[in-house]
Amino acid sequence: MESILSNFSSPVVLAFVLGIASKFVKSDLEFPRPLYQSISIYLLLAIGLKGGVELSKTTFSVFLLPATATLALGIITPLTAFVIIRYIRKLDMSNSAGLAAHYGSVSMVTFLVAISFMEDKGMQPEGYMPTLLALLEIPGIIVALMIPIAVSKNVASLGKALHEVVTGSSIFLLIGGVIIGYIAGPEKFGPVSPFFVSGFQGALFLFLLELGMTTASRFRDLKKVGAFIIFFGVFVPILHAVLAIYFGYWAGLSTAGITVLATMTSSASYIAAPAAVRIALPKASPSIYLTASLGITFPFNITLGIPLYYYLTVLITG
Amino acid sequence: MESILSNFSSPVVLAFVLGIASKFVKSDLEFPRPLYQSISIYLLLAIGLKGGVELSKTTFSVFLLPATATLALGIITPLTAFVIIRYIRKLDMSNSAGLAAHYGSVSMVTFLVAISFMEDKGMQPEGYMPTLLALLEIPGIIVALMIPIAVSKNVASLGKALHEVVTGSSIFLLIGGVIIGYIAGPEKFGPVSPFFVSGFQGALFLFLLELGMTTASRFRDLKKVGAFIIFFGVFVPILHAVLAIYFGYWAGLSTAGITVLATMTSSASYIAAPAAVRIALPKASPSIYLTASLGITFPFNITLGIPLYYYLTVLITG
Amino acid sequence: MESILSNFSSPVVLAFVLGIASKFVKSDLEFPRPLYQSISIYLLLAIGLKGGVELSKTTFSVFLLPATATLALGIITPLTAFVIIRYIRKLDMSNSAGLAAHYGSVSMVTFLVAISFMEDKGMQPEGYMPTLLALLEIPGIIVALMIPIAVSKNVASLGKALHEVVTGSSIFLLIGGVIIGYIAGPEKFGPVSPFFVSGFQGALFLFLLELGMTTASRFRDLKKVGAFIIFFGVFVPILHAVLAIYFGYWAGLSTAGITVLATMTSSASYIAAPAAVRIALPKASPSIYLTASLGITFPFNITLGIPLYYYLTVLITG
Amino acid sequence: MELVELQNVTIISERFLKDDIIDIIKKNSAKGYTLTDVSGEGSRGIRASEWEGKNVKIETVVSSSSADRIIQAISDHYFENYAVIAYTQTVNVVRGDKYI
Amino acid sequence: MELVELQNVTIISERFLKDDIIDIIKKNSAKGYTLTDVSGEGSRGIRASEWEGKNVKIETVVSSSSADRIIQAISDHYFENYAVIAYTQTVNVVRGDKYI
Amino acid sequence: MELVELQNVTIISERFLKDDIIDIIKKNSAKGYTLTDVSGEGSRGIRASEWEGKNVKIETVVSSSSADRIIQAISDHYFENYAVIAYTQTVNVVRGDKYI
Ligand SMILES: Nc1ncnc2c1ncn2[C@@H]1O[C@H](COP(=O)(O)O)[C@@H](O)[C@H]1O
Ligand SMILES: Nc1ncnc2c1ncn2[C@@H]1O[C@H](COP(=O)(O)O)[C@@H](O)[C@H]1O
Ligand SMILES: Nc1ncnc2c1ncn2[C@@H]1O[C@H](COP(=O)(O)O)[C@@H](O)[C@H]1O
Ligand code: NA
Ligand code: NA
Ligand code: NA
Repeated sequence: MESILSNFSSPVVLAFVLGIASKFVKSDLEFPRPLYQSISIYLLLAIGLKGGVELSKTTFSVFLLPATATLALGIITPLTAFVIIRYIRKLDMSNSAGLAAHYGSVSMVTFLVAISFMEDKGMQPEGYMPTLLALLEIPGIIVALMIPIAVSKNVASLGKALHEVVTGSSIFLLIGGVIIGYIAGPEKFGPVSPFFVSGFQGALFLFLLELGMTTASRFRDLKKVGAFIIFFGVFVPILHAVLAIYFGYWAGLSTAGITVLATMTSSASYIAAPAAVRIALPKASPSIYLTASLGITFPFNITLGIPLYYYLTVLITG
Repeated sequence: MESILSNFSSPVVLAFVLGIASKFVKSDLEFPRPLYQSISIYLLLAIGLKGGVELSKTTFSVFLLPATATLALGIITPLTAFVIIRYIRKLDMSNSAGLAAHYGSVSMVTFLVAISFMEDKGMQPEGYMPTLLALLEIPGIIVALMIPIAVSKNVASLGKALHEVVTGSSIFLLIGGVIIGYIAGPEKFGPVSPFFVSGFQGALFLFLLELGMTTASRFRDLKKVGAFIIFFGVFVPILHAVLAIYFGYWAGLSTAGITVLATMTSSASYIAAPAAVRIALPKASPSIYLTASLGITFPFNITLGIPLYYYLTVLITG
Repeated sequence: MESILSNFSSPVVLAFVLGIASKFVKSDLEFPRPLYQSISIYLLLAIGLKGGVELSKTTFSVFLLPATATLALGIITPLTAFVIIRYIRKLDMSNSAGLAAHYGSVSMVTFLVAISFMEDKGMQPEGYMPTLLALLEIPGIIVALMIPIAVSKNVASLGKALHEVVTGSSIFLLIGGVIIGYIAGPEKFGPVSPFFVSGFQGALFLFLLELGMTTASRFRDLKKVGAFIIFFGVFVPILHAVLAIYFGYWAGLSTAGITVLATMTSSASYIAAPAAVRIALPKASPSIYLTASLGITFPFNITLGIPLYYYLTVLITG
Repeated sequence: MELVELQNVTIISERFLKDDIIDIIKKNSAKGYTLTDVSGEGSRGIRASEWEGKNVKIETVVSSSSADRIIQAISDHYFENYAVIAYTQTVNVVRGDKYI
Repeated sequence: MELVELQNVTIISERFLKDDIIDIIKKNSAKGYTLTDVSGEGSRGIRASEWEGKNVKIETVVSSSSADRIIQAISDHYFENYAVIAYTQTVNVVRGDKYI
Repeated sequence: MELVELQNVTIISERFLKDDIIDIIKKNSAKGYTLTDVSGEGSRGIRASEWEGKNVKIETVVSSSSADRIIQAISDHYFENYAVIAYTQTVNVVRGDKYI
């Protein structure tokens, strides 16, 4: 409970609130798109590099179980999401698969907020978490896009969509950073690190300001999408988080590591997935999947979700 | 005197000169607009956050007198400016009120240059100065826009203009930063601070480079606006500074605090005011108010004004 | 040899490779142009400022010989490049002079990679190297543009081109930075330095990512320009480097200083020169000179060239 | 491919008028619009928006009757005090009925 | 100065269709094209591209026969599922023969 | 609302020609112009400006006589060596007399 309150007094969360506020008071504040792009390039590379450097210190065996758990989650979560939306809500195939792709993938920023939440508590998640993030981003989208085919419904230019998924800028920079960090190693990374390490939290602060603004402009669609989607956007993340907590526990992650894994599993993509879904499932409505992932799940996770998942982790694993 | 010279060898002032030079040698140097926007977002948040954190350590009582003095200045200065331009220069109502709005408000950058000027001298102004900056930015504009109404001259969409004033991005980010800094407090602010503190002077350096370029492109209008406006752009700031020195002294500010208060009172807005005036007083000519505030007062203040105000402060208060 | 390998594991070089890779996998990664512009402004100012501060500690006499050597190289190298391309390859006058202008000038980034290469080895080049960079950037272009006139072939708007050369943003910021750094000196520069020093390597990292992307889009022209240009783009740099090593040795530079001088002499401009050549020699084909300087010489230098020049420096001077 | 002949109304103005102009367009039954950041110079020379950096170009494809009403409204509201230019062009639109 | 009468085909669409549309244009013997970043609103309202920030405007000056083929291809491929508007205008082009 | 029929001259060129072209436009009594950052591809394929990133589109609404003179000047100066396209369109302009 108090960890929820303390989470609300964290600058990055407050920046997100400020971004939302700017839309409600109709401020003329505009966040330059190139700044937004620059910060995402920066954050993705920073995560990747840091992760890669850590990985270069990790023995493969240690990394094996967590990786397996993560991949498993990447295959299961889109299916659970799909089943719920398709057979409970009875949404059409395109929209159901589209949503599944979003909840099968991840949100980088949610991942980062989870990490600084743990660091605030003085706990360090495993150094290879960014690599797990990379592992979790892709499979979910692919699995989800396969569903319509599996049930023999043709998908517009799937090949193009898959290419988009695996070469999308976010995954490309993340993996690229991991590889560079891995090759360079701690010493070589030294001179570059001040830029990528000390500026990190500040960049995240600005990024959440922008996301607050984008999220706010999503709120107007909440009515349009209806109550079930709102429920879906809160319930499914919790479900996936619980799933991830068990998997992470099985894989032998630390409490911090499990909480972060739970958070990233529960998070919904709003960059990689939308791009791929727009190409492969043009009939799926962006106002449904973007409102769910960006308008509901994202704000829920960074405010209430993360403290909740931490609480559940302690409950289940402790 | 030597403090003027030393001011001229400060990097930020030199950056301003470099910006002016780039226009005179007709360099093809272009300062990307998104960078300009990004830096202002950064600077405003940085000031606000720093100020908010300081405020969280300040007892309200200490803050009361300075705040009162500042608000009083916010109401008086637009009137003095208006009277001078309207009844001495006999400029028409729209242009007079327009100018008054600019000299009733503040220039963030001038404020910052004043602060680093004091820090160069090894003096720290009060931590809550940014809050005073926020208090001083709005009232002056509102008072000035009221004048035409007071004398029953209709003002184009005043409501819209007022909304613009109070929700304008600069004031929104400044106050937003103060609130976040206040809530977060020193500890929580820790991780974010490297980004906002250590990068600060450098960002200011780039910002002044850009302002030098903009100022230079204002110079060509100097002839157009005529001698009185030029006189006005130097005399009124000094007048307002002297006023502020007495107010600040009365409020019990430190020498550094008084100098900074004097500088921000003397400064003229070139962001919040122009936007509001353009909406409320479309007949007021931008070449008059922008040339005065940006082409005359701004360069005067950051080069000669600040050392002068410091000198006067010592003279009057010491 | 192993210094080549170690060079390949340096983050900045890896960033360059990543940029190239992004084009080969057809990633949708886009590097916002304003970010590119911002980083070049940052890097040029940073080099200049640092160089100027160093210069303020240097006695003129020390600086005299290296400066002379550099100017000499600036006049000789465009001529050698011209002779080779014009009389061996028999390329037409416009294209030959165009290429000469590029190889007579310098590439800032190559210079920077050379410096961090030396720092990796724990060696510090002379502090006034940036000033030499400035000295070397201009003359080569001017000399090259003079050639067509010398042989009485009219040049489109030479005046405009020369103005472009001497006021071009890159040279303007570099020299401006040097002057500011020189005037401000170490103490005054203190507050600004964190921004310009600690962020430097990271900015360079991002910049090389972008250059990798641009370089890759040049590769498709390799066939078009033919084998000789490719040979030219590797051979001439080595030739110029060897020349520079002797000059630098004569001027009494340190091993690190000579290596950096050799690298910058061998490098080909892809910013100042293209702009000037486009104006003065519109008939010269950009696909020839940009492919040579950016598609061949630049990648060669930062990967194999720099270690080679270091090796040769040790060989010749040691 | 049946193309429908419609009017493309182009309005170039100071940036801060953007939202008001869009309202006018929508009120006059435009089905959509396209915005482009532009810069420029005109009879009024320097202006506040120059400081804000840019003008905005607003284009909307509408029936000629809507076009007239939009043009009318724009010139009534803005021509006296603000930096604005507005003109119409005839365009042949794919599935044009969609925009009437 | 002899000007040649040609068609300027304008296509405004979601950004991610850019490359495909350019292919279509080239296939139909366009000698070149010009891209502009734009934003906008239309009948389909909010869409993914809104998140990606912008639409793209693609203009190509071509012969009226190419224009017809391009228009045809665009409307066949994209009108059903994607956010697209396309229209043609008559323009008088300098050295117009270069673009036929 | 009386609209005046004028010519909208559009010139798309390499960025560095911008200032020269604006001079030409002003010399031929244009009352204003609008600039748009664009990118594109044409017969000349890759060029320096590609490295500089963008082309620029210059539009000016003028009388048809000015239009002719501008077009003439542009094609005399630039068509041989530089990447340029220029065309005119008839537009109906609000308060069009202002631009003659
Ligand atoms: N003759 C013209 N041709 C094209 N654009 C123009 C013209 N006149 C004005 N503009 C545009 O309209 C804006 C306002 O013009 P004005 O109201 O004349 O100051 C200018 O900044 C230009 O962008
Ligand atoms: N009537 C219109 N006039 C100008 N642009 C339009 C119009 N309708 C749509 N557009 C543009 O075409 C895009 C897609 O429109 P739509 O397919 O109707 O959603 C919009 O985002 C606008 O940029
Ligand atoms: N057919 C065309 N349609 C539209 N824009 C064109 C066309 N051809 C050329 N352009 C534009 O004009 C620029 C120069 O073309 P070019 O001189 O043919 O290389 C290109 O970069 C395009 O932006
Ligand atoms: Na997920
Ligand atoms: Na003031
Ligand atoms: Na060279």
